[in-house]
Amino acid sequence: MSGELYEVISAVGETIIGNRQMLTDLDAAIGDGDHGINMARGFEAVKAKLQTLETESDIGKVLKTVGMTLISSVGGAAGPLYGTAFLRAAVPSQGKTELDVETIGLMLEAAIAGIKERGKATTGEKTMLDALVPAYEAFQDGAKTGKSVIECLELACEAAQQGVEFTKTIIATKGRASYLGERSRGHQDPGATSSYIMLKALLEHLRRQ
Amino acid sequence: MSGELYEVISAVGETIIGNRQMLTDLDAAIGDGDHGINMARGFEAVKAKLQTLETESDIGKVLKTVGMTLISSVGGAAGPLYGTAFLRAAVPSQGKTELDVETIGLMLEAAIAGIKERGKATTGEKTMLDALVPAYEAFQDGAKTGKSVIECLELACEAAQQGVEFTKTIIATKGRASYLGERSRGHQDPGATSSYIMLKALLEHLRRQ
Amino acid sequence: MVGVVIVSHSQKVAEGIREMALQMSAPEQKIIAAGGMADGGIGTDAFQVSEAIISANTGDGVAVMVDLGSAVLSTETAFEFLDEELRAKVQIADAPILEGAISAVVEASLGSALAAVIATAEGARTLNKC
Amino acid sequence: MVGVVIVSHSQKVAEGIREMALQMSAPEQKIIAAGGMADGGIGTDAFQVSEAIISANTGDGVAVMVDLGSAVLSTETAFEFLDEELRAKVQIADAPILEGAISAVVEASLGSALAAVIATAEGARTLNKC
Ligand SMILES: Nc1ncnc2c1ncn2[C@@H]1O[C@H](COP(=O)(O)OP(=O)(O)O)[C@@H](O)[C@H]1O
Ligand SMILES: Nc1ncnc2c1ncn2[C@@H]1O[C@H](COP(=O)(O)OP(=O)(O)O)[C@@H](O)[C@H]1O
Ligand SMILES: [Mg+2]
Ligand SMILES: [Mg+2]
Ligand SMILES: [Mg+2]
Ligand SMILES: [Mg+2]
Repeated sequence: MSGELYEVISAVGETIIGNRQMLTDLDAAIGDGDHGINMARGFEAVKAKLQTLETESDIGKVLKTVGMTLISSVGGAAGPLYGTAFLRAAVPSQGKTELDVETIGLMLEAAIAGIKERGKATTGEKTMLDALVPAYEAFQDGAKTGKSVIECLELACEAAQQGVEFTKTIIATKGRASYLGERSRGHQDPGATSSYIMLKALLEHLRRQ
Repeated sequence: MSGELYEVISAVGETIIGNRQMLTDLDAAIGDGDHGINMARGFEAVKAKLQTLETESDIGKVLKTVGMTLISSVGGAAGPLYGTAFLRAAVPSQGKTELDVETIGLMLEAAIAGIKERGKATTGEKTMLDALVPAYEAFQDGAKTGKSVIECLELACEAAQQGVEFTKTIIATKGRASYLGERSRGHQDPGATSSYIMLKALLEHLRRQ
Repeated sequence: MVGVVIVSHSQKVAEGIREMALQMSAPEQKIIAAGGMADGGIGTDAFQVSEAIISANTGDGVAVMVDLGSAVLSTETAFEFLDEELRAKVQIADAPILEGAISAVVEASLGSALAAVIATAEGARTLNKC
Repeated sequence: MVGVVIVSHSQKVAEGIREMALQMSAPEQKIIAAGGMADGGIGTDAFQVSEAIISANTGDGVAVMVDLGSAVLSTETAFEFLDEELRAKVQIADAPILEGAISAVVEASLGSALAAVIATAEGARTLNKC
């Protein structure tokens, strides 16, 4: 695995692990208070798994391993959802050792389609999709006007952050928070938040290069 | 507790314990295969408890203890049902040290009312009531014509046995056997069987006196 | 806050549901498992149930979740061991035990009254999973 | 005979339901518990579920009982790890997990086909307990 790829994934993982408490607190308000624990456990497992992939340079293969690892280690709804997202993102990136704007766009598209299919969800249901879908749309807007990967990701992060804010205004109709009905309003969705911070971590890592 | 009373309850208990396998086999066919285990466990607990009641001569008090013990030790549906039956039978026998035909009639009546109430059941549902209700009616017929306790119990046992046979012809609409619907037909009800063998044990014990 | 008692023939089931429900609960919410026989075997024990109801009550009553019909028999038997006052504010939910318990715990955590907790538990019958 | 898999976030719940269901089962009937995470924690594990499905199948298919929506996500993820043939004869019951599992086991023990087992499990929604 290229040092670069390893570092990108590690950066995302460390950010999730570092935000463990914050994500857990958000989930405690409208769920079962484990989203941070789940995601941190998942990325700890990914971290351990990455050691065994040192010689793998195919981005698709690495992302597939990340997805499988998340599926088996996260435990909560986010496991199959993010796991499927990574598995799907692994398809357009298969055989690639570097990514361009177009491929990243395809990866985001495939990941979102996977989450929608797995979760039988769409935007406006107070889930990770409320961060990811606007992020993807903003990314594609940037791509259409010829922006760079970093510029496109900046647009995506901004949109994701607004998406997270938006989740405060709506009630949950998918996942555990939907048990609370009207009471879920006013709180930001943990999954949307973790999606945003993963994108943000990716952007910041690339900026540092 | 009078030696007589102790022996009656012991005789009933030993009969249940001795029929443990048979009752369990009947329950395995249309239930969860534990009726004999449950009832034997219950009467083992009664046996242990009786030791502590040596000085008690009030039949009502002893039956109350039997009922409470069955409730806490039987485990299956039969626990609350027979437990309630004994508790209710303890009311007309309270303060008595001997029983006559009239009192036994009242005890049976109260016991059956308790089972009906607790089980929200009636005859024809393939339960212990299909043995107990005809037994009670036959007992009362005997009582009306001035028969002795033993003679009345003989009539009751005969009716109970016919009741057990009748349960083979109907489907269960109460209890676990009702899961089987039409498939429960053709099998005799374990609870009706245990009711019959308890009455029979009582009769045989009295005959031996 | 309305307490919740979980009556199952299996100790593991009652305890596992309690652990799952605790994840959705408010601090200090009373969720009591009453599963299995005293010896750990499969069955229900009316005395264990009545003790569970007593410990689940903090004054606002108790919703009881049951697994099978015979758990209802034990629970109603347990009611006879309660004092009048408590008995008046204990109710069995005619609901699936796990789904009902989690719904009941969420509803109770919002400070709802017993009737609403029971209604929400019973509403769990019609929740779609997929 | 149709196999039954019990997918719960709690290992105790899945095992306890299995023990209760075994009491109503035919000899050699396959009832597999897939509860909790590999480390015993609360959660579901799609790989554990796919292994459970494989071991529950004796050729007639498998009915999967789930506790919460996120167990459905894991189970449907597990389906992706199965070969086409098995995948075609596995189905999730939209039923209460405990009541559905016991009903499913009884129906399967009678030799019924997968569709009937699923239908009976789903019918457990409307069983009245009291
Ligand atoms: N059906 C769904 N579709 C999309 N996202 C979902 C769905 N259900 C839950 N989520 C996301 O998962 C997050 C919760 O994840 P987590 O706490 O790990 O799972 P759990 O609810 O099983 O404890 C939610 O905040 C939401 O964003
Ligand atoms: N609601 C009811 N009313 C009256 N009798 C019942 C009822 N439910 C079950 N029974 C009786 O209980 C017997 C089963 O007892 P047992 O095997 O100890 O209980 P379980 O079904 O809980 O394992 C049945 O054979 C039937 O006679
Ligand atoms: Mg959560
Ligand atoms: Mg969770
Ligand atoms: Mg039984
Ligand atoms: Mg039983």
